[in-house]
Amino acid sequence: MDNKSDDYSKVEEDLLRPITQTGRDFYVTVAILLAIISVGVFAWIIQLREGLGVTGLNRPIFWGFYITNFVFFIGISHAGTLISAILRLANAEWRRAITRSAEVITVLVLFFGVLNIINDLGRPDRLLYTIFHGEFRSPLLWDVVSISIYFICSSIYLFLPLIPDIALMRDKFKGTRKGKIYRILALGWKGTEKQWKILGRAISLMAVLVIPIAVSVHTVVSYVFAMTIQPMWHSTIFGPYFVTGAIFSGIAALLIAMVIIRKSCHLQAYLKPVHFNNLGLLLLVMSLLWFYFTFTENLTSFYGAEPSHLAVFYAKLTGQYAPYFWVMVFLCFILPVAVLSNRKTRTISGIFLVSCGVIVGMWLERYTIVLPTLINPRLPIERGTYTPTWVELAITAACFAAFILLYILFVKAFPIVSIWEIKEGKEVGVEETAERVKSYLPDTVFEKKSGGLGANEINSPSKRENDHE
Amino acid sequence: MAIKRRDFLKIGGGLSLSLPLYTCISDKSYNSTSKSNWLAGVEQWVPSVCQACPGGCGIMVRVIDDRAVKIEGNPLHPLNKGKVCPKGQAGLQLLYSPERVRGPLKKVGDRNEERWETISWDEALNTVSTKLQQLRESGKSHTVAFAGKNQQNTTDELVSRFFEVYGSPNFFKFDEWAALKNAYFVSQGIYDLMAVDLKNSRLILSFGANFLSNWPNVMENQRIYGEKRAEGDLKIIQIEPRFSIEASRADKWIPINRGSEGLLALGIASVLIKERLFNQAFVERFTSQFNEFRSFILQNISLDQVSEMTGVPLSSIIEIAKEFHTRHPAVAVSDFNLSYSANSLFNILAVHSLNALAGNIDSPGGFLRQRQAPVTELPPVTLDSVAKKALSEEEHWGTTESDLPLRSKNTKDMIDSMVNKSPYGINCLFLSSPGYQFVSYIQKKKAEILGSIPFIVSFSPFMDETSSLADLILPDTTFYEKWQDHHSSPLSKIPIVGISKPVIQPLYQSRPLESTLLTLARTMGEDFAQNFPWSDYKELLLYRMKGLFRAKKGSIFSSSYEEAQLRILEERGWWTPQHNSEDAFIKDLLEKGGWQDPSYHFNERSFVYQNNSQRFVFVSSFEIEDVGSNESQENEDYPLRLFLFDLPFTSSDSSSKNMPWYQENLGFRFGILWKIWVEVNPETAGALGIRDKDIVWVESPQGRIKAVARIFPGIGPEIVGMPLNKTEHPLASKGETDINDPLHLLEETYDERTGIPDRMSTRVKIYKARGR
Amino acid sequence: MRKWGMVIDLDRCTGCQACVVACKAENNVVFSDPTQEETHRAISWMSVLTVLEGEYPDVKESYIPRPCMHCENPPCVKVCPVGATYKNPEGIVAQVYTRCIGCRYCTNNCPYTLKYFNYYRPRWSNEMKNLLNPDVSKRQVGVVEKCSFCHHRLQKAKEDARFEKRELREEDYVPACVQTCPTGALIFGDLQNPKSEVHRLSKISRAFRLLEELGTEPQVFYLTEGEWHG
Amino acid sequence: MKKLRKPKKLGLVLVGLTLVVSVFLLVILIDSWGGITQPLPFNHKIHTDNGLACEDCHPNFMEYASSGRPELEICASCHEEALTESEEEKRLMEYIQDGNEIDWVRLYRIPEDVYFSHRRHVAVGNVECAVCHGDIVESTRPPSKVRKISMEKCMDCHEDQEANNDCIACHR
Repeated sequence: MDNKSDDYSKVEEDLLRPITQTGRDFYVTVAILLAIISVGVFAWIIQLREGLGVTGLNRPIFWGFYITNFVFFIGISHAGTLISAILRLANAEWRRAITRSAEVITVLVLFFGVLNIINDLGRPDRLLYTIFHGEFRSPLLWDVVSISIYFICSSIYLFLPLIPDIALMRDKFKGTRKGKIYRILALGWKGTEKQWKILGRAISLMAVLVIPIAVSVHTVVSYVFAMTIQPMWHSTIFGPYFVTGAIFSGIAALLIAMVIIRKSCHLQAYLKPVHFNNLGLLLLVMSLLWFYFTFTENLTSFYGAEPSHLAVFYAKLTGQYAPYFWVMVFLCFILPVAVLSNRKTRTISGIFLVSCGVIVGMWLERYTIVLPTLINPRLPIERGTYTPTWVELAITAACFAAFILLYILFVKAFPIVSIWEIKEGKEVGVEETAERVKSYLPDTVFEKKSGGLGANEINSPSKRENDHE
Repeated sequence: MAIKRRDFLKIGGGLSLSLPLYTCISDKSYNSTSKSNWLAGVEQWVPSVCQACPGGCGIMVRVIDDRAVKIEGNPLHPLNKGKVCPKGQAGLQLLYSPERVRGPLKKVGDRNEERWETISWDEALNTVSTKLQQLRESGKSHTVAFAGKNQQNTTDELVSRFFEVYGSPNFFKFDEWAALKNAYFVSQGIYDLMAVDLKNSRLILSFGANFLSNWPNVMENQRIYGEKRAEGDLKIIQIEPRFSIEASRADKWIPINRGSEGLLALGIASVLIKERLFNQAFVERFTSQFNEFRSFILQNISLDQVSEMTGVPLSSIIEIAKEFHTRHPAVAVSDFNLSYSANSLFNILAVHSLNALAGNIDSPGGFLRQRQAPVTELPPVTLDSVAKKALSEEEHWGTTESDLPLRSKNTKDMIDSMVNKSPYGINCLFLSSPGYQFVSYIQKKKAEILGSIPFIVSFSPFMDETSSLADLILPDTTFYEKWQDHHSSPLSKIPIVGISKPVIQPLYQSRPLESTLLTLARTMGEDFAQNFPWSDYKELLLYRMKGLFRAKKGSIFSSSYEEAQLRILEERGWWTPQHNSEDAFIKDLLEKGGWQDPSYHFNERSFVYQNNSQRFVFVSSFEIEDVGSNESQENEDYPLRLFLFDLPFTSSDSSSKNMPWYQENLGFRFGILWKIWVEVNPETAGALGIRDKDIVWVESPQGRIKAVARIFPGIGPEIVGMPLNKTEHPLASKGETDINDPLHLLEETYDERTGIPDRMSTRVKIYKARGR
Repeated sequence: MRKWGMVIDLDRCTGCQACVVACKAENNVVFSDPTQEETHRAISWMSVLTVLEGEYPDVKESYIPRPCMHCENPPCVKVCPVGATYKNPEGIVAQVYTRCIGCRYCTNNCPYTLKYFNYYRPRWSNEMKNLLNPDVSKRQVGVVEKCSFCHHRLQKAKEDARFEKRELREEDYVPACVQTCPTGALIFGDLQNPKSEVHRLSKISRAFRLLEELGTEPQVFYLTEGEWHG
Repeated sequence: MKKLRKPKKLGLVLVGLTLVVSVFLLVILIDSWGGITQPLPFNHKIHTDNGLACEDCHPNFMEYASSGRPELEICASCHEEALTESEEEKRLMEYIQDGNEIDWVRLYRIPEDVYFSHRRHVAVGNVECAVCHGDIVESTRPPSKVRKISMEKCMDCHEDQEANNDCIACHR
């Protein structure tokens, strides 16, 4: 037992280190981010005062950077909750170290998705009209509803598994002001049997609930485009296409976050190559799936050869937006497949590189969905061009910076790797997995070699199992 | 430490969020809770006459609490029948232009600079009056000159009367139709325009005529076009180097080498004569010198040569000629566009000879002559000895010696003789909206004019090019703020007199030119003043209008039904009075907006042919070389020819600069709002490596200007087209817009006969400009 | 109920722009400036589109005046999240500026790209504020606007008719563009009334509608003899 | 050190918060102030008791959108000479003698985007003045507050009267 608690104190120490210790790098990073944010805030103030005239938007390019950001950020948000929920439900043991960092992304990034939409409004002061005077036939209102629900659910889903860890920190920081906050947040968690049971159930319930909501969110985001009658927006596959893209970019974002956390918080022992390998493979699968959708979508438009669709198609593939498009194809398909399908290059740094590429590529994908259609409206007489102004760039940069800042602050305030889940993994997971693996195999294997593979584990029940019985 | 930062962020964030949100939410200027906007809301419709162009359409202005809010057409006005053109629609921007001069201004300091001092009307009028009296006393009254625009109204009479009494022959009006008037003078003895009866005509053979966009009676022509297109009984052949609006509306566009329109007309004439497709009865009865004309044609005109020189295929020439004969009545029309070339008079005479060949003069669907409206003539002036002596002085511009009887006064000669002080120097110059051509010319000569004329007074209601010359500005009102009459352009067949009522009181400290002149007249001594016995201009105007009642002709504007009845009666010699007294007549006149006489009397020979022979005179004294003279020297450095064209409704004045609503639509065919563009043939552009919408320099030996290149298949490969009178700024001021005025590119060449500037022979090159 | 609609005879149109300017003057649409040209933000509810075809010297050009189509099945109305744009019972697709949140979803879903967005506060000089029509709002920043068939004129016409205790006549209500069109290319009226000119013209063989295949059922009909390639 | 710092930090937060709150309060305060004083304390009751009808002073409401404010001329037509000895009338007489229009302050304010026509309501819809203007004819002193008219009230009345409830009937 002593040995074990030593183990745990090591785990606790490792995982709480980012909270207890603050290095110079932290301040430098925060300062830089704050600088970027303040430029963005300045730009935003200007935009609020002057109206959207300070952006590069025009007629007929009514949507630009902000909407791209919106779709992109909502996409990223799928990283977290969806992946974590799927992995939880699938009982994938390797999930334990990564779920939280994933869930945080969801909650934080959703906020910036919404912020970009508000930012895009000509009259942000009338935002609440969507509630007071909402017309439910508009897909934009579906968005409002589904994103709000998603935000609430994923916040709960983030918070629930956080409770035991908060309680741990409450105990750790007793007496300080920090401790007081943790005490409030811990909601009186004492770690009783009943509480664990409720928590377990709640987490499972939320995991089940969150998956359809997450899928619906990005489907509905895609509907914003798909429900119009504009060429190459009005597409039936936009729902699954967007969801795929969302998960794809989400995984990439998660991987980047993991790599950075691993490095900066010295969690090499927790975030192991196997995690990266597994997620990397998932990324590869999503890349292929994404390419399939992209291919289908564009081929259909090309083959149908409706003039208005073709105009958009060519703007994308050979015209003004071709550079973006082909960079996107390279970053989202060629590079990932090349790197990830090879075991030798599927290293942490390789995966980091690919993930960064995918993030950029997926942003470009949103951009090449939003803009080519807008510059080529159906009436062939009207044509437009779009160049973002510094205001849009600054606000976009500030969104990214603010997201990173909030993420860092989260890491500063809460353990980014779930402590209790790691503990649980050791105590329950190992056995359960053995049991499960055993259940996959034909019974004959065990009959021949009695007391073989899993016998030891079964005979050494964990503390919690003991409590159970 | 970390917490402190966070707190700071919170506070800062909170503040930075709340402030902009507040500024955004409380959109103060758009929540009208300000206390001073208590409006009575009284709405009126005031009938008036639009004078944004020489057309004089009837308008109804919606006035709410002394604010003019919207212009609509006066449905009773026979010219526009309730319709208004874009320029007229934008008219209120003229009225409420921020460029309006607020009151009399005196230039202080250097004359080349524009530093102004506000003075009172008394002081301003005193200055002018003293100046005028001094000059008159020293026997130099003839050294006072007036330059204004050509307008058909009583103001014109008043101004010329003023200068006649004062004793100055130098009353100058720029007239862009002068070449046409000269041509009619040569052929029919009328120094005036002829009306074209488009309504009854079945073929319009237009030699570059902008009858749908730049004639003073555009609104009439537009309406007729609409009606006839709906009926399907109209054919238009547009012969022009550039695919103009008219060309785009025509059934056939025939590009032609610039300046050779007259030759094509002669080519057509030669087909008509050779094939005997002309109206022999008419030619015998109503024309003279036909035999000379025929032998000239037969000897000198070879169709192959015509085809080669004009660039029009032989088959087209023959086809046009046949069509011109078969689709009777057909008219061959041309306008001031033809006069902007060195051989303008020939071109116009040649075109007009086609009408004589077809017998389309004084016949339905042909060329008619408008009867003057019977307004009361002003009483004869009594001149004192000073005036009599001064009026015998030579006018300040002579007509150029010519073999033809011409009557033209031209801008160039006038300004040149002023600058050169020959035969005498001008001591005082009055400027009152003298027109675009004039303005652009005086701008070129600004320094010389300032050097040679010691005192210049501008009446311009806006800060513009003329006011930059002036020593004193006596701001006129716009036409919305004063009494005015307007007589329809002689291009319409019926006489119309529109009455322009002040729609609102004069804004700021501006005063109508007319009342300024009447006031001045009163300061010039008893003898002088007795020639101007009217207490104000309105009185003078109504005095003239009473003639309409006494004439026992026509009627006040009425519904088209009543109008048709009246016409039928009148053409049979009947007329019934509608009003029993002058006062009742005047009251009704002011209410309905004007008077018209819808009847037209044909076959009044002495009225249509006022020359000695009372016949149409064919002119054949041209050299063929003269005809093709437009071929300016080939020049390797400047391989392209510049074609300047008037934008719709812009001709002859610069007031449109103050109408941003209207200006921004002039480039609609090229997707351009404000920039100046240059039209380039795709082939030429390809050879020069110029792409659509590139910014290019257009350079002539005179200078270069920046423009947006638009690839345009409606212009020949050797020509580039540029618009005139396009401003680049919505509220043009301080000469900003003139930097890119294509007139700067023109070489100074003129039609030797009429002195009209030639805007066809300048050669240019274009090349890409770096940057924007 | 009436169904207001417009017929535009392209064969009559001379592209003179009177309708465009009349519209701006009637509806307080601010004029553009060179910056707006640069940034493609000029607003013009009625605009004359041009289609130029052919090569020198065989060139053809069509002028197509384009107001709001006031579709029977308007794509813009469907997507508005706050009901700021809606189809009124008399067939006018209306825009309520004070309700609009400026999301520009409707502008993107309009296949005719004829909705406009106020990127700035309208810049009227103090002098020119005098000519603003009190029947139509001054525009706010950040809202979408478009042709309204001059619906304020309809309200006025109804008011007048009721004041005079009579039925509204068709000719009582004409938008500013139609009223000023010099060639009579624009014709306005009640499409439901079988006796009306617009009803008759909308049924003749020269009639077509823009992007008819989209099923938006525009209430603006075009007439032309020739073929129009859109 | 630590002990000293804490209140400082707290103070900073508090100052920040109060700043934000006070800015908002100020804004709300200024916006809803709306207190008005008329140049003259006009007594509606005296005038109506003396047999004046609404249209005698507000001449336009049957014909135009605006009802029209009483112009000095109208006042002067009765008050040729002082009719009473009241202080208010003395001031009115000064206005009349100087020929200065009285700058009456608007009581009813309608948002800029609403088109309201008196003619439409009174002449066409036969709405009594009192329906919107309450018992102002009975008042002896001018109201001191700007009346904002709420859309709900308009809508309720329109529904009751089965008047047009289309947005664009009122929103311009």
